[in-house]
Amino acid sequence: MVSPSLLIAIPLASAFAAPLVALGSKKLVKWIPPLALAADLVIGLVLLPQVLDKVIVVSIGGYPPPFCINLMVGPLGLSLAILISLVGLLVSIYAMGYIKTEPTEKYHVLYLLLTTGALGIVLTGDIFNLFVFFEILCIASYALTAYEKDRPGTEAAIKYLIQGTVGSTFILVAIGFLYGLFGTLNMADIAARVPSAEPLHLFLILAFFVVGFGVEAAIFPLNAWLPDAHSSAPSSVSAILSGIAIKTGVYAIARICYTLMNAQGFLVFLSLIGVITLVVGEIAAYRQKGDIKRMLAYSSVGHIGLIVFAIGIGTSLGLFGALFQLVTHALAKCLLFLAAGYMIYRAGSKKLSDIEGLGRRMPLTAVAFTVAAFSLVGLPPFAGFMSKLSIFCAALKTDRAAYLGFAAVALAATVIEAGYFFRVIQGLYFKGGEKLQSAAGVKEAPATALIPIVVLAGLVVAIGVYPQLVTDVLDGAANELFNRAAYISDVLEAP
Amino acid sequence: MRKAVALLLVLVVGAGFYVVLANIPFGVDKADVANHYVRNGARETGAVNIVTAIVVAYRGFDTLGEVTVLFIAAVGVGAVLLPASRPAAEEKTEASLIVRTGSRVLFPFIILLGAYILVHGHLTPGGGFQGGAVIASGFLLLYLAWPGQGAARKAFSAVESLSGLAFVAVGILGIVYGVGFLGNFLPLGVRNELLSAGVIPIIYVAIGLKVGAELAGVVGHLMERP
Amino acid sequence: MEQVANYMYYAGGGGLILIGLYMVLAKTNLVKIILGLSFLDTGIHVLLVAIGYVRGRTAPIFSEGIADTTAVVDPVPQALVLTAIVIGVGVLGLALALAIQVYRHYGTLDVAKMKGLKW
Amino acid sequence: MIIIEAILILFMLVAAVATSLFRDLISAVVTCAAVSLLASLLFYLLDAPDVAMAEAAIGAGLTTAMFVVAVRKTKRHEE
Repeated sequence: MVSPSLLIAIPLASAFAAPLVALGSKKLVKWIPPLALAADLVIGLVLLPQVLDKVIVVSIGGYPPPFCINLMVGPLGLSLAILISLVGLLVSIYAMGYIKTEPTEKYHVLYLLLTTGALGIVLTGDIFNLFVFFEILCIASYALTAYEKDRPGTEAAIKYLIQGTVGSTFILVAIGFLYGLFGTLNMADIAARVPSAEPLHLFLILAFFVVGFGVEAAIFPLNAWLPDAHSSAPSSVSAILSGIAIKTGVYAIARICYTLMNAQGFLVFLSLIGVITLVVGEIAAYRQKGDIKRMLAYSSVGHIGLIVFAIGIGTSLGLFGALFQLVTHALAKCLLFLAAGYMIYRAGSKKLSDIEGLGRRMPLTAVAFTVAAFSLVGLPPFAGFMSKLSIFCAALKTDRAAYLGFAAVALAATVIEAGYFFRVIQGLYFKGGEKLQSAAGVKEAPATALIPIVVLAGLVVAIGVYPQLVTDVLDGAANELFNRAAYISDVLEAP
Repeated sequence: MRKAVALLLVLVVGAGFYVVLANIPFGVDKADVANHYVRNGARETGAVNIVTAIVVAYRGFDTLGEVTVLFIAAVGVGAVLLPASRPAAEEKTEASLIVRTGSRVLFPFIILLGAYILVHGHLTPGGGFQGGAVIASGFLLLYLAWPGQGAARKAFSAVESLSGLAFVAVGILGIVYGVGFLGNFLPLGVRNELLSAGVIPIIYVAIGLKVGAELAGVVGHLMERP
Repeated sequence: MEQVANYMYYAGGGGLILIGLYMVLAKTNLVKIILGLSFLDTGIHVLLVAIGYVRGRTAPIFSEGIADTTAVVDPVPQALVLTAIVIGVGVLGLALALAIQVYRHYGTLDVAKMKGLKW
Repeated sequence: MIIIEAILILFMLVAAVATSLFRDLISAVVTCAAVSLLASLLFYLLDAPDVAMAEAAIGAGLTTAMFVVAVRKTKRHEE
């Protein structure tokens, strides 16, 4: 049996070894992230059947759980870890050819550590350890946002850093308060003691947590950094930030609301925040007529809103929908940024008007872009249709007026979303014919970019046609999140 | 306008602090899990400094994550700043004779003090972070005395890598010996002796070297780049 | 007096956090904002250590000559703060590097004067 | 004893406010170092010698050096 702690140890060790490798040959460093993440993907897939049967609780340091940090490798943690390794692997393959600014060896180290941080967040069972991995993720993303060393990137990074650090402060304050009230840091142990505390204090601590993680998850009104950071960073970084980094914030909020705090009364409020975020994000994306990456970034804000709304529904079905949407959005948005990255590179501009007509010059990239866009809008037979459908079903099944209203608003937002994505796709295929004569040099993306793009497009279609690929696992994951008594006993009564 | 909004937000947050903190009595024992560490820490880990026992043994995973944060900061500072152009670095004026002589005399002692602090982490206050910070300030002195000398950048990154790998390797050896990642697989030895407490001194020396090299790297990057 | 003695450390730590928060929100100079971030860190550290303090006990170190049964303060927050200090210095280093880079691009540290992207 | 502690805390807060008021950034950085140093004293009084050492070495020492370097490479006065 492989130890799940290797999921984190392998990428960490590879990242530490990278500077040594760079002393020998800088060219070799770009192979490290794909190899490490591929190893993680394999370990994750090997562990999956076992974990679906029974969760694995790993004590790090060899002492029983409340006294040391433990990894909680349940269906939720492991399925997200597999998603992170998969997306991370594909984006790292893309980056092998895409990243040309020096010092490239530093880019690859930072990138690998960003994914390691995300892996740690989803696997850990200790609230302070979660904070530490969260900081790893955040600091790596600040540095990567500024990687191009150009004007917008640097400015976006400092904005992101300031807001993110204030957010981290709130998280740390909340952890301190939790420790002051309960005298323990293990999430299961805290969860077991939560009923003894006063609701007001719990609400305030929860509010600090939501504000703190909300900055990274970009829920309204804490999303000011996101459009700048995601549009100014290199496209491979935008892909991983939109695909993975903001999802970890959402995961942390869900974990804290459900497992840690059992905050049933807070959920309607969470849904409301989600719907507002959704509407704000989609409207802002619709108004972006210039910069394609900015449009995609705002669309990410909208989808985060949808996921948060689904988390707030508060039923097992709602959580299932939220996780499903999280997976499909991660795949599709990652694909969109990767495809857009090479279109921008070939066209030499981020302007929507300048990438018009590229559909004929870069057929595969453009088709993949279209697939991902249709999936995000929620057209059958793509993956996004199934996930959106399950969210709306969950909202309708609650039979509560508030959720029905929210669902109606969310549907309207989807229409807005369809509007701006169709505009781009129309431009891609049916416009800019005269400009193309001059842009004869524009050709298809290279193989290192096409492999991840085609694989992601294939996954989006495959999940849409055959949702059972993921639904069983996600069902287990939603149950893990919903059934906190089982979580507590799994950790505290581990042998 | 900006200031008024800021003040309002600060007041709201302050009110939140007040409400929660009023319920956490000061100076009263509310520790729960901590009592286990206090009662059994010295026996279970062999380290008489319980803070060290927690930082390295019970919560060693946090520490691994945290040296990673510093590693990212060192790499990131190098990645976001423009590369140093050689001529600009040489133009800098050398520091005065007093600074140069003083740092030449002081440097070995600072490194010695840092090494002492980080080696005795499990016995006395101090340890890897503190010792590493002291070592880094020794290198800060060198940077001040000889600006633009580049103080062996490659050696720093090699030390960083090797000590980080040593940390992870000790962790994985724990798995091999069947005590779990970062578990202790060495004999605890005699209390209060330098070579006791199992893997704690090894890990803390690795942390100290790593933290020292990383902090020196961050400061060095900031000082050298244009 | 009793009340002061009970809450002064909380007030110190919390007050430092609030001053830092105000600096981050209200100042426009980048170095001042980063100084505010450093206060946020220091404030939390004071707050956490104060939460773990127990009156009339000693530091959690059982050196030679100190019995194992000696009552000591809570060591966990101290361990957390050690970790948090090092994380904080990493963030500050990166923030200052970015501030230097911003100055190279804009020739100013005033965030209100940066027009590249909307604040 | 309580009086001394209270005065230290008060000094710390005053230094923090002074940091936010100084127009000269080097002065602001120096008062920030004073805040760290006073915090490190408080840690010592709170029976946390490990933290006190780390805060003095990292917070008051290295962080201040980094701030001074950054201010020297940019602008010294807040406008």
